[in-house]
Amino acid sequence: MEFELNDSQRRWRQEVRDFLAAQVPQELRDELWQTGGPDSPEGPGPHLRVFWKKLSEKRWFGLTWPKEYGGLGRGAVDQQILLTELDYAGVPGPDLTVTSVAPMIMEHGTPQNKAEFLPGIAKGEITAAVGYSEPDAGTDLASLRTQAVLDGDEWVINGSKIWNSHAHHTTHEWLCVRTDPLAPKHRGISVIMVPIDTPGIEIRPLITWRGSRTNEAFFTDVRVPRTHLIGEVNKGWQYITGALDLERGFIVFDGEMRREVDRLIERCGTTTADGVRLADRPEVRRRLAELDAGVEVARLFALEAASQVDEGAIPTITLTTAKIYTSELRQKIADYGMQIFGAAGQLDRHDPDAPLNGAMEWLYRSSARFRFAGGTNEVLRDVIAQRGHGMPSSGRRPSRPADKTVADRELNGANR
Amino acid sequence: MEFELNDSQRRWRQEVRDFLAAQVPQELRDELWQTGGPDSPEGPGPHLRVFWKKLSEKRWFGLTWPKEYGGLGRGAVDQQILLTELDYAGVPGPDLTVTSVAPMIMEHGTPQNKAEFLPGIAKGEITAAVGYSEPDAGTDLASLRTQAVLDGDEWVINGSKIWNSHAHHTTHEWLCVRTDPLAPKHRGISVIMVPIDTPGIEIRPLITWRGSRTNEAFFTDVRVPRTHLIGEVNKGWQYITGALDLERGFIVFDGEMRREVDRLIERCGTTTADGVRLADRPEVRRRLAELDAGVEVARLFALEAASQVDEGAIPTITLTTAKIYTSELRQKIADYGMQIFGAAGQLDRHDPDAPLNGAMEWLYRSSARFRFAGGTNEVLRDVIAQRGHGMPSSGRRPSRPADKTVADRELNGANR
Amino acid sequence: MRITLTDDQIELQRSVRSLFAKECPPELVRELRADDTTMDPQRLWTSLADTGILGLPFSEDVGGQGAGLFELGLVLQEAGRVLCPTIVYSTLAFGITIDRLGSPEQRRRWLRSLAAGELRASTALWNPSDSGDIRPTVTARRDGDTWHLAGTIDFVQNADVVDAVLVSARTLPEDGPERTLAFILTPGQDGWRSERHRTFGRDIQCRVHLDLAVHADDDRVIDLLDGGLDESDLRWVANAVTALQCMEMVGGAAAVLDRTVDYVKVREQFGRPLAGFQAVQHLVADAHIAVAGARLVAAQACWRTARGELAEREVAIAKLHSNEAYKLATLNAHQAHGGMGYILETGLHMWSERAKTAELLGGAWDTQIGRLEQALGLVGAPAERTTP
Amino acid sequence: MRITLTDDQIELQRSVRSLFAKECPPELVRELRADDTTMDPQRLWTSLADTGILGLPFSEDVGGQGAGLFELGLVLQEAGRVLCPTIVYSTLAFGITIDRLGSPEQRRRWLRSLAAGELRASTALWNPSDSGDIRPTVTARRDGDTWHLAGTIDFVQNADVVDAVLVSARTLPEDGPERTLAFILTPGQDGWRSERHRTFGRDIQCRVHLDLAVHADDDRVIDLLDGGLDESDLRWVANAVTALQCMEMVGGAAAVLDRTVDYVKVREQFGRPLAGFQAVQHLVADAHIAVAGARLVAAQACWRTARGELAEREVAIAKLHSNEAYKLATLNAHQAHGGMGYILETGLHMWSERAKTAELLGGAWDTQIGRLEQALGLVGAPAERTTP
Repeated sequence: MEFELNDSQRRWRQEVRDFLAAQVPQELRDELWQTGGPDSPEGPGPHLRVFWKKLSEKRWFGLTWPKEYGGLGRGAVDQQILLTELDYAGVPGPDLTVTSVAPMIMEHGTPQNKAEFLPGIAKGEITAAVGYSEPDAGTDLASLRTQAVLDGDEWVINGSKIWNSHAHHTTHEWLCVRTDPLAPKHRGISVIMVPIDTPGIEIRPLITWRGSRTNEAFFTDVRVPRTHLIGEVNKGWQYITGALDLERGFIVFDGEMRREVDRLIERCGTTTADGVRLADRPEVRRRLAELDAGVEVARLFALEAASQVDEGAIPTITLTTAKIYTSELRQKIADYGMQIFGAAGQLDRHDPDAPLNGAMEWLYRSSARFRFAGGTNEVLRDVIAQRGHGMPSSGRRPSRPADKTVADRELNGANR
Repeated sequence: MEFELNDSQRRWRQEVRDFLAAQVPQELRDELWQTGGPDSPEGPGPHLRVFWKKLSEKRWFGLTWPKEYGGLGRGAVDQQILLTELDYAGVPGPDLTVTSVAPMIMEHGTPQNKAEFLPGIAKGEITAAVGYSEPDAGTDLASLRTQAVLDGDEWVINGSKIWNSHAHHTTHEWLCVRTDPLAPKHRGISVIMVPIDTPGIEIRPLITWRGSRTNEAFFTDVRVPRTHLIGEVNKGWQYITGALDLERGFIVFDGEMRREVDRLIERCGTTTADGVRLADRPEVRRRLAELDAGVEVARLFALEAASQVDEGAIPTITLTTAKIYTSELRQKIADYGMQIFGAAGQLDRHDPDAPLNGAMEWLYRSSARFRFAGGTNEVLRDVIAQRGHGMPSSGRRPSRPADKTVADRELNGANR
Repeated sequence: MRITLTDDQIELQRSVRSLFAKECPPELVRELRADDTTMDPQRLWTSLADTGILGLPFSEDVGGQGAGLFELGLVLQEAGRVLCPTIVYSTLAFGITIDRLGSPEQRRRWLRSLAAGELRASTALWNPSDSGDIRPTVTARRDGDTWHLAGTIDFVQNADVVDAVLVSARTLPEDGPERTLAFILTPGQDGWRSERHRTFGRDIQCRVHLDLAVHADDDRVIDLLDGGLDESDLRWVANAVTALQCMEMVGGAAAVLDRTVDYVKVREQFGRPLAGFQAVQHLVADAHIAVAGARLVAAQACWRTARGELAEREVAIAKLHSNEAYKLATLNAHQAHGGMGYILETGLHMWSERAKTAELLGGAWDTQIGRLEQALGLVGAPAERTTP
Repeated sequence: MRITLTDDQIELQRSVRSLFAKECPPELVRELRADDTTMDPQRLWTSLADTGILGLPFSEDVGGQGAGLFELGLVLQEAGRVLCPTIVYSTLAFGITIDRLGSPEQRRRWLRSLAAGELRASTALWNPSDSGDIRPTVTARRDGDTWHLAGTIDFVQNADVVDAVLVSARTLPEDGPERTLAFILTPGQDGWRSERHRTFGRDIQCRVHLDLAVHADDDRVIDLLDGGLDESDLRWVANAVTALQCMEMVGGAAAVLDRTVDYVKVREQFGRPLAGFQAVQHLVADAHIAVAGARLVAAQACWRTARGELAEREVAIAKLHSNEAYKLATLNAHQAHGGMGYILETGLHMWSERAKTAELLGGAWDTQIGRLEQALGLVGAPAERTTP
């Protein structure tokens, strides 16, 4: 067990930092702050596209991909270092296309799937919106009803998706569809890669509390080549449940929280209110210390999960634990971060007086989402109890045997 | 709506205080502190018995009973004032026999039941241990298996009870038994008053974390007269579920918590550690203020429930809410109360250096119980959701129609 | 002591609830949040005047109904449910202050027009981040027949859309013993400059700069004792208004809770309504517990200030618990609603923002704890206080 | 960076777990809690010596195994699971201190007998309520060839049943520059008086009075630099021992969690196992989350102090989260067990008490937060600190 970066990891972190120092100009920061990032209603701005191009030229999109797919074959801890630095810097890095879709294609795709999609994803030329949820299903993904029927050499797709983020600017839909309506609900699902410009697709915006855009997507007689089905037919559920574990990993980074707590500490050390330095108020100090300790726990959760991946394990329980912990911590940071500044805490980024440029009120609005997205924290607590501790299903879904081996190893911090 | 005692209530409170000042001598306090109270392994001590005798002579045991049963016919707010003062003074007042058993007899008992038991209860000469839970049932009372079979003019009882507190010193068992094994489980239950010295009863001690004694009770061919059955046969479930609402009210008093927070505030204002008054540590001040605010909420919950009773309502939701709130608050008080004194916080009452005579560590041990006893807080949260807000049963027990009228009135603070 | 509503109070609550349901629907609230609005809900305003609500707590000789502030609290609880525009609150705060501190002429003039629905107003009498802090940030200098004011006041609600703003100011040593006075200013008068903030909750809060040219004639000066305002009077006003704010917050929290319950009863997941999941029931129960407690302490604070008590401890406790309950109700609502509560379309965020804004205005957790510490006598020498 | 155990570490963990299961069963723990015990678990002690665990972190030339303190931490995590008697911890704390601060002769003498299982010991080197506070409460005066000690030390673990207690003391001005030394005292020697406290957790903690007649000859004086002990050395010892304590706490918490899961799987209510209720699952999940986090920060603190780092921030965070996780695991266990966990018969209370005792010893929440504030540079001038 090692809690310190080794020399190679330290050099890697430095390389990332140097890259960010050089490639994140003020214009990019301004653009991100004005628009709110790639899922803004306008989609990624020009500066962000330039930045992404540079990231892909570095082949950092495919950092952990095997070399045969154009990746660099690096480990999960290295990826964690990259993502944390990007998160700290506040610039969006690889999206789900790279971190979730591509690995699924590598693991389960046909040779044609791989040849057709992976090079483009590596270059950032193919991006996919993830189409899982449906209006009537929500967290219960397996109840999806969007249907794909084979007609000759084409799949004909009808149905709709919700929370279809990024679909207004991606090139493809990574679409979960029902391909066998008669099979038990988990057994009749497949994944199809659908070019977004295929006729019959309509994307309608939904604007969220944090100002981002997500979408409803409607599919009417959408036809795609048979070969766009990923891997084997009716195996989609097993592909995507694996991916959801990975996806969960992508929202536990401590980079943003670390930055915000650092900024709060710095700000409270220099700002005075009514003649008293904010950090000299014992209640402010106390809360900052609590938040700092929380972010440290979050950091270690992420690194533990990455270490487990590097040992060849799928760190379901660690990631699930981390997702719950970090989403609740994020809300605490924002909640208290606003309070520190009193009435000024409610000022948004458009007000020149907004403390920290309105970062806390924005974090407050954005943080609500983390508790329910990527699996609600309630369902994830069930996962900890059931998969981590072998407790029985409470009847919500088919009970699965307790994966006691996984749990034991993770609880001991030993995962090999 | 009135948040201040009126003149009559103020006079009543003063009367209670005067009584307690005169009738709670140091010897009683010492006895209580040494033994832990009436549910100590030794049962109530001699000083406590003297005190109870005086209480019963005042007819304060039957304070809210109708005059026809020897009561004083006073209201619930008056009772709340009495109980809170007793609780603050740390002397046990009327027990469940008076507050729960007797009202059930009054409401549901036969004329013979009333004549046989009520006068003795009023005088403190009849006391009952409440025998509801069974070893295999726990919170699920309705699954009880202790059976009573009519044999001529006698009930013959066989079975066992657990958490049978006070049975080692009471005169009777207030026993829930199954009288119709073929009926649906809620429909075949009756209540029988069983003299504790009836042959065939064995009481075995269970010592709890807080040092009190509770019991297992075993009934083997125990025979009691047919007339000891309370009210009608097979109606017991409806009697006791009404009583449980009342019982819940008996553990929400803020008196003890108020006293402990008052003592902490006083102590922290006068004690110095390392040259600094404890109250001058901002973190101590903050927590005391939080706890004080919590106790104020608890106080108002209790008074609201009492006011609702005085308006003729059964304040189920208010009492349920208060039970959860106060049991969790109590634990917070004890938890932090121990921390204030650092290492000395772990000293128990037998150590001369124990701060506040070891009150906090005792409160810590005793507080764990309040969260699960009298209905676990988890089940009670279900009650709030289901009975207070008409949410459906999650299948644990027969669903009941949402009592929307009650909920509406209580949520509005209007209960008439 | 009887902590239940009287028949009259229940009747008031019911009639006001249906009035607000009709006159202050979500569409109105959403519309008023748009940028550059004047926040002037004309129809709502008219019915509040017509039904006597604007004049509810004032005596009949000035056009009021002669009910107490506690009854007003019950009304504001209902107003809070529907996110009533803040101009209603700021106008009533103005009225309450005039009622307590104004001369008979001032009371007649201002309260009568307020009750008649002809006046919109606001106040700037305490630190917006701490209603326990009534130190003025404006100075007043006497110049001949008038007073000249200078200074900046921040987070003044609705300052650029009202007819009058009541501002407290401290006199200078050259004008005799230093004292606090209050002035009724007209927004836009000479020397008045205001900027609208961009707030989280999309309500109107302004920073107002007053320079020496701002003047107020004597009929605009509030000086009940003719020697400066009494500190305890100002504190009472701040506490009474804060207690009313708590009633508003509790109403909002209860509405969010109801809305959440309604949603989870119809929304199905995994083949059954969300409402059937124990974890969802506990999200509701936790919010219920918090709201039930806050409702009691808010009502107590309102009842006590309505009787004229300062109720420092009770007001601090009320704000403390109202802050947390409203916030918890909204956050648990988001959790129960999932994505459906996160898109602007469904409007839940309007309550979430209101909860957080209301928490900050008047003082959040730390501030109320500090007030409570003082009320409990936990604070030793003032030098040890690190917050003002 | 790789936050997973190595094969060797896993093997160590497994073998130690089975050793403790065999040699430290609940019956032994229960028996040792009885009043007037000497807390001397002879058989356990012998196997800890025989398997090399007592000498685990010490170098081979003094009879140890040459493993690191982190490996010891893994062992103590297992010890924590079974509520290992505190004499094991206090003896190891003595050894760790001698190893860091003792002369070569002292290391040989004391560590050799410790590793061989021939020595029980304890330390009194920091404020029992705050391991960050290493100011001695005892003074040392030089008198001829010996030192005379005076003062009171409180909450000394196992003081009246061990062979040696290592006590820090401050020299007086008349003996040259004031400095801190440590002394190996023999309980019961002349001038030593001790009283046993009555503690919540039924372990042995004593108040020890030293009067001037207590003396220590030079071979009993710990003075590594021959000019007083370095403050950072003492701080390191305190932090290393605190980090090990956190490992113990995390082990105890994990054991309580396992026990709870086992119980709810077999206990039925309303016709199905408690484990099937979502609320019960969430009690378990909440404890899991807290323990999982505490395990990481405890391991990090232990790993860093084992490398010789002071790790002030990491130790404070570790204790902060270990305190809360252990407590939460026990309180949620009580909630899941109901009455069955509340009677002494089932023994759950032994973990609950240990959790709370461990929280207080070394410093509870406020204390750790204070240390963390300082480590983060949030604290301005020292005068502003109200806790020492």
